[in-house]
Amino acid sequence: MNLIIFSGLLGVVMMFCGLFIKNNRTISYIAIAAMLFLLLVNTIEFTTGNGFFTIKAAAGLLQPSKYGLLVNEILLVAGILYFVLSGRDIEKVGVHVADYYALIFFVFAGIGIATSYTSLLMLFLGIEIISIPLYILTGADKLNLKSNEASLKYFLMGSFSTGLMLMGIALIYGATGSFAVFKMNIAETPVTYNMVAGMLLLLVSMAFKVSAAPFHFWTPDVYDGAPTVFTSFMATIVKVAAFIAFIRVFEGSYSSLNKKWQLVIAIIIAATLLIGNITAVFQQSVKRMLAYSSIAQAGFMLFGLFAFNDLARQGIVLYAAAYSFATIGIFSVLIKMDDHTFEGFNGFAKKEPLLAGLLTVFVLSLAGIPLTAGFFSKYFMIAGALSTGGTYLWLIILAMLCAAISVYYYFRIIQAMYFKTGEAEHTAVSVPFKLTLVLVAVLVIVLGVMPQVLLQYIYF
Amino acid sequence: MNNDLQLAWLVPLFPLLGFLINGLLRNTLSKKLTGIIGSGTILLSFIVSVWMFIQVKNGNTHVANYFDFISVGSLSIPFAFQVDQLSSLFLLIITGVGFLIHVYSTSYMHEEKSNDFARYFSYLNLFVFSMLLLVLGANYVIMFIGWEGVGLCSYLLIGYWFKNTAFNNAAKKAFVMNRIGDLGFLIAVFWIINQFGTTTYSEIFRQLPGGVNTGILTGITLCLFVGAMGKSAQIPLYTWLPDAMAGPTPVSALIHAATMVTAGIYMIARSNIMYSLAPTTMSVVAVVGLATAILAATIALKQNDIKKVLAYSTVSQLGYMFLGLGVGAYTGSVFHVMTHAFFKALLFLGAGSVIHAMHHQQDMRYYGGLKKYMPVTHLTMLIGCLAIAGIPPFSGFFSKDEILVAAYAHSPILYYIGLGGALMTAFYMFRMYAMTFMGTHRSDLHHHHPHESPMEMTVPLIILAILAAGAGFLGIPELFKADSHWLSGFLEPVFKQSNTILSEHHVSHSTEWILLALSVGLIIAMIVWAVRKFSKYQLLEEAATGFGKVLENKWYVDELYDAVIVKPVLGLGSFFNTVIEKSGIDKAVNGVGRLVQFGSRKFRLVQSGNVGNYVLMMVVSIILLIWMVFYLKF
Amino acid sequence: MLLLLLILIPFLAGTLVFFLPTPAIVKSVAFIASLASLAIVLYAISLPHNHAMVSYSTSWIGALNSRFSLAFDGAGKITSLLTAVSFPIIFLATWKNTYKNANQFYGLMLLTMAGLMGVFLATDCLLFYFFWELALVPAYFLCSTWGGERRIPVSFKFFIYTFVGSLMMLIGIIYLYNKTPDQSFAWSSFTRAVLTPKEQAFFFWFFFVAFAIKMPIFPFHTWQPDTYEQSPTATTMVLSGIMVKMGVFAVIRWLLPLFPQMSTNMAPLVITLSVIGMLYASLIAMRQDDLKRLVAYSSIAHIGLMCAALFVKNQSGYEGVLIQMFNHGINIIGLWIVIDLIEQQTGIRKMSQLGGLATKAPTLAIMLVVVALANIALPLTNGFVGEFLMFNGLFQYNIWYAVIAGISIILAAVYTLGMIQKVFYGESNEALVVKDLRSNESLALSLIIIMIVAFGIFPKPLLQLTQQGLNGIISFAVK
Amino acid sequence: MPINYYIYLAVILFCIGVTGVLTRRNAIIIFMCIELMLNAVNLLLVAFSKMHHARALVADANTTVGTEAQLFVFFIMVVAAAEVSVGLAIIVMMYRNVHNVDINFLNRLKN
Amino acid sequence: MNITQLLFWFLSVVSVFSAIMVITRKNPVYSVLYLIIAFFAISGHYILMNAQFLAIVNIIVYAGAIMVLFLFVLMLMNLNKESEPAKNKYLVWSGAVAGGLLMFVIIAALHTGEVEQVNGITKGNIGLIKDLGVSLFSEYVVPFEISSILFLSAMVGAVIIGKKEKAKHS
Repeated sequence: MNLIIFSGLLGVVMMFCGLFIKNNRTISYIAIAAMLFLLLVNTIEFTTGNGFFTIKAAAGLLQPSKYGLLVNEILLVAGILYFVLSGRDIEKVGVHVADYYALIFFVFAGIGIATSYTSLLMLFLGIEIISIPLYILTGADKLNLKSNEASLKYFLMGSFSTGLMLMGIALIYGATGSFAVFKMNIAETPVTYNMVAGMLLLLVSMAFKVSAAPFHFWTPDVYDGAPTVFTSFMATIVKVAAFIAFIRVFEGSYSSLNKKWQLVIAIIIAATLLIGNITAVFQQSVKRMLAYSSIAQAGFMLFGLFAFNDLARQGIVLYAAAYSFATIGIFSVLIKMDDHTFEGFNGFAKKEPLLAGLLTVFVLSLAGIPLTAGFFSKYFMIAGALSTGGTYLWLIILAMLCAAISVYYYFRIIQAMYFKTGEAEHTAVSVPFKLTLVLVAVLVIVLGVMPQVLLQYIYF
Repeated sequence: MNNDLQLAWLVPLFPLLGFLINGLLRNTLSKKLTGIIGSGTILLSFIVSVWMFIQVKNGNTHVANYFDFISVGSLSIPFAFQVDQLSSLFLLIITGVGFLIHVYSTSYMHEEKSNDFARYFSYLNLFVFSMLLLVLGANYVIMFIGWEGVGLCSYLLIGYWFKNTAFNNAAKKAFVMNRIGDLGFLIAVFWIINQFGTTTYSEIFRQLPGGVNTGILTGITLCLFVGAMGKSAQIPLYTWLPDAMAGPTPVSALIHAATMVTAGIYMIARSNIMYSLAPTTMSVVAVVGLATAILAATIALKQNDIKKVLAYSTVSQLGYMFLGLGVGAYTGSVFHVMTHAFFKALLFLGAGSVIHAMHHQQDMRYYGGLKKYMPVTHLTMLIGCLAIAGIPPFSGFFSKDEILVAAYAHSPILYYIGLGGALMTAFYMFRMYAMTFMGTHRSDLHHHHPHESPMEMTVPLIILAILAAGAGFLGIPELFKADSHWLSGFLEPVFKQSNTILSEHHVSHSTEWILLALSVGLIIAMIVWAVRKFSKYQLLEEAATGFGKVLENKWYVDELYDAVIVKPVLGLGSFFNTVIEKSGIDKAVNGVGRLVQFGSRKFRLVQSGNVGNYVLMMVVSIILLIWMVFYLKF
Repeated sequence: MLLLLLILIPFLAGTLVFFLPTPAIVKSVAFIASLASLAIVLYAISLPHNHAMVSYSTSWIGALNSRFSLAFDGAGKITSLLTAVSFPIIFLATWKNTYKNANQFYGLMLLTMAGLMGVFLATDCLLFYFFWELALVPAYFLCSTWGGERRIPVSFKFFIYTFVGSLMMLIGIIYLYNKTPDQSFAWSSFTRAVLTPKEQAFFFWFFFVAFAIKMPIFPFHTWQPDTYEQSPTATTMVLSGIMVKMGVFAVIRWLLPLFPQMSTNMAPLVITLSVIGMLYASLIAMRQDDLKRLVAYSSIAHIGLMCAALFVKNQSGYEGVLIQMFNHGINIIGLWIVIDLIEQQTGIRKMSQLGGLATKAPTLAIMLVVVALANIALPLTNGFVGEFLMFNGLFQYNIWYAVIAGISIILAAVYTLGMIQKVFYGESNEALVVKDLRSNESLALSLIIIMIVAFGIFPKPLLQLTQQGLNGIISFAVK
Repeated sequence: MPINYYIYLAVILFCIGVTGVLTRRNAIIIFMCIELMLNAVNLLLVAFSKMHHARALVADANTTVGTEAQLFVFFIMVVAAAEVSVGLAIIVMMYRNVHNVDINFLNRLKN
Repeated sequence: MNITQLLFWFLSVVSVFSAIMVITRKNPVYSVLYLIIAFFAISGHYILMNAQFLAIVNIIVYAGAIMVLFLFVLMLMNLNKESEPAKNKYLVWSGAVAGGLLMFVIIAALHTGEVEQVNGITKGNIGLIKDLGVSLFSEYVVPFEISSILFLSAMVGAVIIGKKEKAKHS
């Protein structure tokens, strides 16, 4: 609750900052401070279990859970890192810097809803509050046709998927007579055809939001076209939030419909992994490659939905952290590069050994190499899936093969940086930037060596 | 443990020290010192061997355990030496002949640079060391160590002049062919371990007879025999030996005539009980031996290289030894090993002396009339030829006769064929003798001044000549004098068990007399023919034709092997390398990568950039999902 | 505690080295760290089997019930000894080589060492997997950065290939973990995992493929010749001397105890593959002109024998493999040192262009001959003992396997002697400038040769070392 | 009326909307079709709301069951209004840049 | 067939017909007008179901405000001609087929379900403004307030996107 209210308020504050403060840098600092404040209030709620506000009316609609709050924590940390690393670049997108920040804070309000809703109404509102600012941020670079195009595509397809979601919700309502998520639990309500069709449509629309194949088509284009700073935000924080929302929807209902859903989700996972990984292989632009890689990573995260057990829940948290941190790190460096293709990284290690080293850590994490957080996140996903039995072994093998394919394109960055010669042109980076990036890398490695640092909070 | 023979380790120790000193200090030692160390260590070994021989003769035999070489579970292979009649006899031959040849070498190799000279002696010492290990080993594994060790030294010495590619090829060929045999040996060792749980001779033989069924014994012995084929140059693995003549002549004398090549005979004699219990193998051994004897003899008839003649003669004589083993005349074979060691070493060293005199000219067609230039060499060579031809009372007569008579007792056909070989032996040896020493000299004397070799070379010749002439008296057949076969008596403990198993058939004295007379008569006739034919030999540049050509080209066996084995194997290698490896497996592996890239190129076309298409595909997916969930009964 | 040090010393030294300025200091630190590891290994070996100092366990990932536990058993002893012995020798032999960014090179080498030590010591399956990958990553960087012309695609293929295998193993690990009685990654729990025969048959291959690629076994070997050819020699030494032993080691430590029944059932297939690989690799080795590729293929042949001997499941085979792991590691490092010298001094690796080096570099020639002879398992060299035992094991399993595999002995002689002949013998090529050994190289080679001869004549210390841990394996293997 | 009729009607309208999205290229019309889809959903929700309400009335005359769906429809309208403002802004922005509202006109992002 | 049923059928036919017209008219302005008709028909359905509040809101917000906005934009862009270029024939057909198929599949899927015969669908007064208002400001005050964030962001967005930028930020 704290997060929703305060980030809404802070969004407004940021809007007004735009009016009164002309210095973009100051706005950025205020935004960072605001984000720290959000982290603080969320931490208070997380540790004490109580928000500052008790709203009786919210009882059936929002129910903050430890799990959701933990995810919020991660996302807020990621948000702070994102602001610190990419604040300068947000300033460069356009003139409405304060408004961009305001929109981002609104998105965080949406995230707060998405991680704590118990009613499909709130899910709908949360998703929309997340989506609408993103349509705008995507199109923030107004004179750039790519940005225009991405924005339009995102908006049209996003609205379309909203339509699908609403249809699904309506059908579910028809079957259960309620929007409460727990009502979807089949133990409470008999399975009807309405219900199944509704859940299917809901599944589809949520799959769209997390860019799971075959509903992923918007992702590469939008991520590619959007200003890189906002791609970074969308591909990490927003995506994770969408995942949490996705999982909350099906948490209650899923187990009872297990077998059928498992196959459906297995097919989606397989398609996502294959399309994401294979298409990424041939990309020339790192940005677009990262877009496909985010699809591929979504495939892995979907295992959490596939398995729905403790391991998978832990895995989702870990994955959220590992994936967000690493991707934010990579994007923050990518933004600084003049050339966003792989060739643009040629010889980077010679010019910026530290940045190259950190980038390597992030890339290794995304590839799931041990000693980085990426390994354990993948590990938990696979372990969760395997503990449901051996029926879907083919899927797991496929996932592993895809992980191997992912090494192919991730390592192209490493190859370009270290083994190829060239002049990697980039804008200069500040020392705080480097220090923050080091911090991110340390986080990635710590989670990769001792994941319990994070996992212990799930059940404490 | 208090047995004096525990000191058997001294015997191989000296050559090993010689090897190490000569090898490590090769750049600092003078040639003289090298020679002294090289020969001296062998002499010391010889002295110890003599001492041990006396001990053994007095009835003291011993198995000396030193340490566990390999010990795995129930299998324990000690590093142990066995000193008994057989091994002590071989020790004497090896160290004795070896010493003479070392001495001979100091002169023969004198032209080498000092570090090469030292290298030569270190190899030679290492060889003696390995050979001693082979003979002394108390189990098959130690024997195998020596077995491979001598092969290695043979390789190193054949390729001693390593700048010459042909010599290197000869060395490689020798090693590889030996390895083929070694594989057989190894398999046999494993089989023995499998059957007996040990490799120690005494423990194996204790379990025989009756411990293991005949079929398995046949297998084991055949595998061992494959090993012997390689080492002792029997069909089909004999072709390396003539090529091995690429090495320095003393090496040929020591390794490829006197000692190493007889390792196969030693090994079979050592395992005689197993062989006696496997009659099939015995027949195989006999037949292979005889066939080799004849084949090599025919080839020797037409060779012009003096060393090649001797090499084929060696192969042929080894064939006789195997014939002897095959018909159960173990003592005869060992006897022949001994006499052969003397006269063949003598012949080789003599040939070496000639070659030395002729400035490394080895083609007999350019010799002739050397009698007057090299009297000592001539005389000793003549004794050697008479010995090998089997003229009484030279040693070869006794030993070869013993084998042939035993073959006759086994089957007259073997005897007649063997006799044919013996006649050929007489013919080609005296062909060589006549071409070398008789007639007139056929090369340009202005450039070649044949001269008698120095004393370091002639003294060993003389000693060997004496031995070649007189050694036969160690085994006088019963025909002449009852119980006068000293060797038979000496070796009796070793072959006792076999002799009872085989229950020798004896040839009556009258038959034996007839056979003797027949063979000696025919051999003398052959000698006369050969001498008459070749003493007036004139150098003619005409190519041999017909059968002669086949013989000159060694029955085209090398070519056959090349076509049937070498080329196909190399071809297979190329095929694997280029086709299967590069275009097959690696292509397949890379193909997976390519497939992914190809898929990537195609997949990304789906991402057409067209929102309509995207939505269409989403809708189609939804339709499929609904259809799946509702209509697919899964 | 000692075991932790074995991993920590190279790890910390490796990290430290990254920040050191001059190559000389870097080399010294690396060398000292490797020597320290050697000293610790030797001390640890001298301790009694169940001494408190030679086992280590602390909690690691509570959520998964995975512990950071290390142990020092027979197979681990021999392989960690190999690692500890090899690295100082490698550093010594390449002391005079100059590498661009020496600090990174040595840092990565030490990190590889840490990973290898971890693989050999870990008794927790997850930890094992961790180190398994960890050894791979620095090796990849080493190959890719300091390798030959085609280093980037080649080392990448190497990485992906082995990575695929590892991932398969990871599936297997997770599956088995679910089937363990107490949901733990401990070796002892894994061996008690309850699997149906079908699962066994299935997951056996998941593990085996990973190990087979690492070893490598035909037909998973194609990464290897390229990688050896393209890697910097010091890395090639690590790869061929130690890293391929990871696969063999893993079969002993994990595969056989985990799938006792299946490893018996699958043995004919595995052994057949191995034997085919031996002959195949030997035949190809005969046709190689490039020294490095020749040695690479010879290594495939040797490893094939080890793999075959592992699956015959008798003591002779096991001990042969264990002892051969060490000896082959030493021998092949020796070979690489010689080849590196030749390449550095002449700039040529093609045998057809070399020749007559024995005249110019007699000491080098002799040392190569000794090492090469050990490589073809001549008696009284260390190679013999292992091969003898392995062939013996194979024979006890089935005579025909031994006979057919034995052909590779002959082929080994052909290509090894061919190599010696082409490189060292014959008329010397005047154009080639070759100096004989320098002090550091001759010291390294001498050490290797001393080990070759010493363990060839008196292999008992090694055999005793292996015997201790073997009882455990055998009891599982025949279960 | 049987609830099914409403379901069918809503689905038909919804699918007409989908078809419109699929077949048209004018961004504004596509957007309108999406609005049509939303309206179909609204209709369905109201129908369900009445259905559940009627079912609940049997037990309790003062029941408020069904309110939530109608409010949901209200929120859908709210969101739709917000969406329209943003969507039209985006379309206008694009039109300003390229003077076209054809969705296929801008096609730089692909593959 | 009573009057309710008659009205139901009438409104259904009108709504479906105008919906089809929306997607088939070449001239966007016609589409907008047909869409408004469709919205009116749907509002009629609401009234039929005694959901008066929604019926009014639908007409005011949708048919009134939103559609006028559309129309306004269309006029602004001068798109009132049949300016839409012909879409790829196959794509149009496949789109139509896919849409039809989706309908078919969903209806078929739902058809197999048990038919809920709800009599007296017009009964009850939850659709009245008063009831909904009470509910909205008590139980549903949280989403109500939260939707203000939505509007804020839409507003900010419209400003960001709509405001003419002088020049691209250097």
